[in-house]
Amino acid sequence: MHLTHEPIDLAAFLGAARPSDGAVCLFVGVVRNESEGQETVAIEYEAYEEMAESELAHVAASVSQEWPGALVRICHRVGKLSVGEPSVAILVTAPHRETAFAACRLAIERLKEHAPIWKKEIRPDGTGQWVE
Amino acid sequence: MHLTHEPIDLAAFLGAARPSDGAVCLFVGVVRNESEGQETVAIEYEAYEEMAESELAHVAASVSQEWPGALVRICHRVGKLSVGEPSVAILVTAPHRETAFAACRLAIERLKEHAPIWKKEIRPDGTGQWVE
Amino acid sequence: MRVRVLYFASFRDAAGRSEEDREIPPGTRVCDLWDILSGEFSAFSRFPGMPPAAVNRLYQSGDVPLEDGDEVAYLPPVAGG
Amino acid sequence: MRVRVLYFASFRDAAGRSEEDREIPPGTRVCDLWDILSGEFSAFSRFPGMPPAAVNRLYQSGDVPLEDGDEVAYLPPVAGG
Repeated sequence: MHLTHEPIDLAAFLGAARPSDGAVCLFVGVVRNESEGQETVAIEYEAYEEMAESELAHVAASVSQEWPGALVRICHRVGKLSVGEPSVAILVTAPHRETAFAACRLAIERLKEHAPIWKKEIRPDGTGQWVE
Repeated sequence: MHLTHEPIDLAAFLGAARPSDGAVCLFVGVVRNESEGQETVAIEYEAYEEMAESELAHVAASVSQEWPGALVRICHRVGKLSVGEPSVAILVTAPHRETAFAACRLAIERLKEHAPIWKKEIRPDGTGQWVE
Repeated sequence: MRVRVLYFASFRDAAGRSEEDREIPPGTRVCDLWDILSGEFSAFSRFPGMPPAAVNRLYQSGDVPLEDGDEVAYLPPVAGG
Repeated sequence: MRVRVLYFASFRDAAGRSEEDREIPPGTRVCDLWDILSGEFSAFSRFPGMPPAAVNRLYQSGDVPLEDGDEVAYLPPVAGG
């Protein structure tokens, strides 16, 4: 559960499931090459880091509480990312797939709503635009 | 899109997304240590292999058709698997997360309904039981 | 005419074989062959009606007539994933 | 009393700074400080009402009174993920 300034290593993030887990759901957000019709070459992610860390932990804990059995891990990148790089990864392991999918989906929605993280889309001409 | 007798390498399975993709959803089914209260030490997966290959391809194609923009890859293991080993992996990349989640969920449901694959749960005493 | 019959999972256990060739009269349909087999292998009769069937690796309904050389499989309840 | 104010993303651009210390009268509430800042930085007034605010890294409502030494941040619309 953390922010990282380094590229997210998805293979390392996919840890071992517990013996009672039958389902793993991983969501990865990736930098796209366009946004609402405008070309994007990179995205700069900025966070209120100390608060974001605790908000991500809170998202994971609240989702686990609503979906008993779900183990939730979240990793969010900050800094300047190129197209194709993962910006966020959410891993849920659970006994059954219904829980894994629902908890993973809920976690990304909560994160987008609450985590104090911002992004500036960089256009081909080098200008940037905060997404608000 | 295939059956494999070798362990599924999730890191290798997580290929690169297309530049227009903003979302990746990976579902992994894992062998659990129990099933309906009975301890399980391993699962033997058996397939009607030639037909299963074409059914998996059909599942992926039908899901992509219902969720335009979704790129779907499926890998299913056959043979004897220990607790904690992945039995199936479904990877969906898509422009947006709604599509990625929905297509991934639909793919695993379709697979479970149609793919000619069977499993025998192995108990601690070595006896096996087909799941039907 | 002759068809190849495949048995999987619990059906293989019940039939004691994984495949065999069968001589059947022309016009035999998928459901007719099931009736023959379930008369022979008593464990098959625990299934009410015919299970899903595949002819040449495609799902087919019971009223499809079989042809010489077909590969036929009756599928116990699947459990992939 | 004195509080530390943090500015992020478009608010940082608008304020021309990422943080500063502010002297405020005792009893100043979260919403009062926002009124002071939005009077000063005209770009802030494009927001109807007060944006979400955090005091000491926790979301707080506008009527919470600030205390000496608090870390305060007003958050432009978040866009993580």
